[in-house]
Amino acid sequence: MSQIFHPSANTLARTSIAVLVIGANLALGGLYGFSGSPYQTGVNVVRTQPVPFSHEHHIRGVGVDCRYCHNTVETSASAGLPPTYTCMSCHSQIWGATAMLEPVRSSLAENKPISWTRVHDMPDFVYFNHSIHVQKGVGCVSCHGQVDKMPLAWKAEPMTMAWCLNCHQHPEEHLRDKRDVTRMDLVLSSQEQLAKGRELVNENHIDSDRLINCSVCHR
Amino acid sequence: MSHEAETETDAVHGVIAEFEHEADILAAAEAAYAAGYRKMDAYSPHPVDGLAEAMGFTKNRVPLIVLLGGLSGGATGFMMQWFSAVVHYPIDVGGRPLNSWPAFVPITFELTILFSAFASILGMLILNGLPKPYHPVFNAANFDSASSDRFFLCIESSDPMFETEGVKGFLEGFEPKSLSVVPVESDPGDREAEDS
Amino acid sequence: MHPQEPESSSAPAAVLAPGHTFTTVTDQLSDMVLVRPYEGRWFLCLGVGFSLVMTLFTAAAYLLFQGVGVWGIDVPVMWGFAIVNFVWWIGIGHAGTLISAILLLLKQDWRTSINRFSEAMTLFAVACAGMSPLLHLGRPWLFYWLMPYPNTMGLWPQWRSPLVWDVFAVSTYGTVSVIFWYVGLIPDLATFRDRSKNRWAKMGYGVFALGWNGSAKHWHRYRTAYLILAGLATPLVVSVHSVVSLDFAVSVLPGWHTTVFPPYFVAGAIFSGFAMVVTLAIPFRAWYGLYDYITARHLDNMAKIILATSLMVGYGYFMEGFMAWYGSSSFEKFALLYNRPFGPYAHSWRMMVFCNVLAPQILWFKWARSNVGLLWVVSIIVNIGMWLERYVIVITSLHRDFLPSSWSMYHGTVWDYATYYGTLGFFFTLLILFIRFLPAISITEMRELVHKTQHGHGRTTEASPETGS
Amino acid sequence: MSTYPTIMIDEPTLERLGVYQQRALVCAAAGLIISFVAWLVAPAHFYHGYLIGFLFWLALALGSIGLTLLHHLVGGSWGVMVRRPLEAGATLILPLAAFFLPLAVGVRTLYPWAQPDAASHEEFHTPYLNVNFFLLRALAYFVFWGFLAVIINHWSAQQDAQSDHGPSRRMGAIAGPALFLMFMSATFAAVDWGMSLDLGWTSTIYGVIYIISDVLTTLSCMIVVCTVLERSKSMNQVVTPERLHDIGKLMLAFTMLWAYMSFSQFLIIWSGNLIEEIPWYLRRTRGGWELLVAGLMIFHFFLPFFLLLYRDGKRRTNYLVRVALWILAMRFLDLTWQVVPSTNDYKSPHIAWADIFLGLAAVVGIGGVCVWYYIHRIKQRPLVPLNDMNLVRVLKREGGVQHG
Repeated sequence: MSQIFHPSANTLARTSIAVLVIGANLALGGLYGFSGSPYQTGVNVVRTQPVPFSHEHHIRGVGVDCRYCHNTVETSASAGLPPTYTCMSCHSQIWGATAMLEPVRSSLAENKPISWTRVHDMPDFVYFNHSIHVQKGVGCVSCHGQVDKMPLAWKAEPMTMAWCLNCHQHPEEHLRDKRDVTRMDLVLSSQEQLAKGRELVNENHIDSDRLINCSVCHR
Repeated sequence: MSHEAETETDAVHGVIAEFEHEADILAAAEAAYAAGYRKMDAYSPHPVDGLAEAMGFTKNRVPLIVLLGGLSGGATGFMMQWFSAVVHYPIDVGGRPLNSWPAFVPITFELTILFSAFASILGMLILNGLPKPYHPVFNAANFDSASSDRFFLCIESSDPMFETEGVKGFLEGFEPKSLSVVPVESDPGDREAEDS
Repeated sequence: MHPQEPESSSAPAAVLAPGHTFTTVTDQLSDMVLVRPYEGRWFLCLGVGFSLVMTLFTAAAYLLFQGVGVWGIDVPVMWGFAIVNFVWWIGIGHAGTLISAILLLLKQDWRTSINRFSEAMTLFAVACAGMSPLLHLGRPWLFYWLMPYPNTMGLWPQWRSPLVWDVFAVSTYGTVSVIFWYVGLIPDLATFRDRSKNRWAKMGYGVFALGWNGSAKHWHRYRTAYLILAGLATPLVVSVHSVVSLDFAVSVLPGWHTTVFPPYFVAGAIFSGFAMVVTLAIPFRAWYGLYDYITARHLDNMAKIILATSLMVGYGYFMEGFMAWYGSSSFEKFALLYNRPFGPYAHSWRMMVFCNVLAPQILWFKWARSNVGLLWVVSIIVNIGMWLERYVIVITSLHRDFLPSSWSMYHGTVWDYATYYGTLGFFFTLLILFIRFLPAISITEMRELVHKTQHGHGRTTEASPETGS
Repeated sequence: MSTYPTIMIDEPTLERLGVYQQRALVCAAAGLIISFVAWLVAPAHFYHGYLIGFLFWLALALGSIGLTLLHHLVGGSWGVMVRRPLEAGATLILPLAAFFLPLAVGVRTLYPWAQPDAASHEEFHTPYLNVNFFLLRALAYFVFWGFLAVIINHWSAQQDAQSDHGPSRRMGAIAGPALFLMFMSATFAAVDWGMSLDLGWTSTIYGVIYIISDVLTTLSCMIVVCTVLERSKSMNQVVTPERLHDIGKLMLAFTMLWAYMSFSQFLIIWSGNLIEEIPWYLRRTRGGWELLVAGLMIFHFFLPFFLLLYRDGKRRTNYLVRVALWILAMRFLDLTWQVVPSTNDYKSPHIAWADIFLGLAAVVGIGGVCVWYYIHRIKQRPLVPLNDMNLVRVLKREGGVQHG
């Protein structure tokens, strides 16, 4: 007798094939979803800092300009993290004795910089330069999000290569006048933005064909 | 299968005749078709020329499926390359045009073949209703040798003209090596390898 | 018919020894797996193969630990054994599909007893071939970057690069070869399912036989699908080695950039593939006593194909040299007319010419083709020669850079050799397992051949020879 | 002796062939007179056109010799049908040797390396390309091809007269080496007569492409011949669907091979983009020629490819012959594309209509003579070589299948 299998084997065979195919697709889809998720990119994940520094308070509340603290952003690759002296220029006068600012004071006393937790960490093979972006009219908000609404800082954008390329391929969607670079509240309709952006692309001599060359970011 | 088995425990799948030579089964199949039987199938250890045709089976959709598979493969291959090189990330590589179609030909070709090959095997298996590890015909006596050196012709009970004794008599006329009635459900005792 | 015509003395020998019936071929070929006891020498072969696999694993582990620097590659010879082995293996992998597909389309009966075996050989050779470039990546776990998928880098493979064509060509070839091999196996698996005594074996073969019952309607679609697969595999097999040749030819290096490369590589692949089939088929038929199935006719035909493809390969060598001489590029002249025959790697080039062009010329003679031992030796010489050919192509073109200050020499390190011998072991291990557990000769097609020979050669035209009941 | 009686061409067919011969002579006269006038008026244009015509028909002669040898080597049922037509095709090498003479006269006009101002291209001077050696090689080719054409026919005639297989066994013995030498000589001929039109250009696949094209031309011509002969009495038993199917499959295979080889050459040169090579394509893809390239891709490959995929069509002469005639027309265009633009300046490209017209005239003129001579040869012998060793075996096996 050559009947080896129970009739249910037919259903079993088909179901298992379907499960394999669907399962493989789900697994690949899951991996893909994971690669773009906050677990992988760190977007919207609040970083704990030695001092609970609030960008929201300083920008929105006090009205400090970005460049007051990140003062090399227009001239060098790094935007610059303020030395303790910068903090103390105000905090020696106000809130000077709060427990919250104890690490700042001890940093000054011991002459040791505060060790902040990095929020944006580019890989070493990327040569990112803040100054060129600022000079050509990329607003802080384009990459860092509405920092003025962040009580504690987090990454607003994934900073993946595809994300960088998006702007390098279509810079006109993000450019603004240089005087508006640090503005957090500038809102333009998409048509206005495109018109403005195209104008600035010409004015600032931005060649988006060359912006996507490998050697622009990887040297 | 199972619902049939539930309704009638001793339901009959069909009557099967065993032959030793290709010529005999060809003659029997032709005669059965001529006699008006339509629901039947022949089983052989290797393909026999004209056997399927003798039972009135001529519609073969496999080539059409393969053609569609190939066309979709070629289109996928070229569009994938064109989209990524021209639309999504246009970049000048060594002065070659964005739409470097000569360079896109090899992959377009490979995907045409790949999709066609998938279409041919999937088309063949699906049209054949495989995989189907359980089939009533395996219940037939000596059916083991259908994959070695014997030829079987089964006239199935779903045929409107089917009537066990009549079909038996009909097949008897071709002097088969053996003749038996195939039950839909196997005798559990015989299912030696069932595992549960 | 032709009653007066005597059977010519030089008529080709049969592709299947006379006297076989459906029953005898089914019994003999399935007993090779189902009944034959496990032998000591089988375990010995498995052990030797497996120890080489362990060598491969060791070499690969060391490579991953240390980086590709453990191989002999360096500027300017960045491609070394990995590419040589890749091309060599993929070339060997061509005979299977060629025998199965092209000879099927050409209705050559003599394919039947060697096709399954060569198809398996193809699969294993492609697996070995695929390993080389993957290891050469240095970071093989990132291999999926070669595939197009929407990724966080916004990048796509470079479609203008032949290396990407290669990824598609080789993976398509591997996939289609598996499909072709498996489709061919289905009816034989059903035979095994019905004939094995062991309950677990029955279940195992039964699962993969997919419930094949030999229905005439199924056979009808099956045959169509199989022929179509053969029709698809034929241009595929040509395209694959052409694409491999384009890895070299679309660059502008003298010795690589030449238009004859695609057909010449395809000829070389068939050449080495048939050589490997002969190398394996001769001991295989001796071991299993398959003289009825792999007959003198098979060996003779394969020898003729080896000879023909040897001439084509020779034509390729000649045209490269001739065009360098005829043309006006001094770089071509240097590479092909001086560096290869007289440069530091002249010994490799000369041995290559001997192995690939001169040695096979002996197959012009019928006595040489019918001398099994000699044929076996020639086939091994060809295998060596084809490895050397790739070595010559890869190394001699690279080691003389356009910039003479970069000139240097290349030698494989112990890890190069360990990896190479390891892939050989991997290949033989899989082959040994295949022979043991699957039908190495297609039983179904052999039954068809029985049918054909019974009716074709007029030996037993009237009645089938089985004893009547 | 055999299932087939000795098949000679029957009377009505002979008559029709006679009519064809007369028409061929008229064509020959017309084509050759136009060519002659062109030679007097505009020799440079004439030579281009004439070379097209010469290479077009040479393909049939070389392909016939090659396929005959191939059939002696591998056998196959299709040979029953086309062996005699192929043998007759091989003899065309004799008139074609005469037709080479104008080219020998015009070497210095036609080939840039032989022109008086070629001294300015010193880097292209090779010992290979000089007029005397060129003519010597041409002589050698024709002697070798002529020799093969003669023994192919001579031994085949001997075989007809005797039942012992001596001549066909002899033929089988030399077929392998002869085929190899054919391959080499045809390669060199292609280099000499075609490739050297473009100064300094090299392509190692060029000879192979020419050989593939020769076989394609020959197979197509054989279909035309079979269509004509099929109407002759008892020949319709020889021209069977199976054999037509085989030839049709070969046509399909060689159409694909032509595309494969041509595309490989293009892809490699296009990717390399080297100054030594790319001008060949630049000359041939500008100023209107790009339309011809697109046409060749579609009509020399895709159209015949899909037409020949159709299985039932390959089994009928009236379907197959249309595809064959179409392929022959495409062969003319392909040769035109290879030959005419060789003098094109790719900075100011143009289509040389005069050369193309003269090419057509040469194809008709030389073709007229070739067709006349071909019919003359084929009328003389039985249409099936009965005693051939391979064919006897084939017929026997087929007989077995039919009666088995």
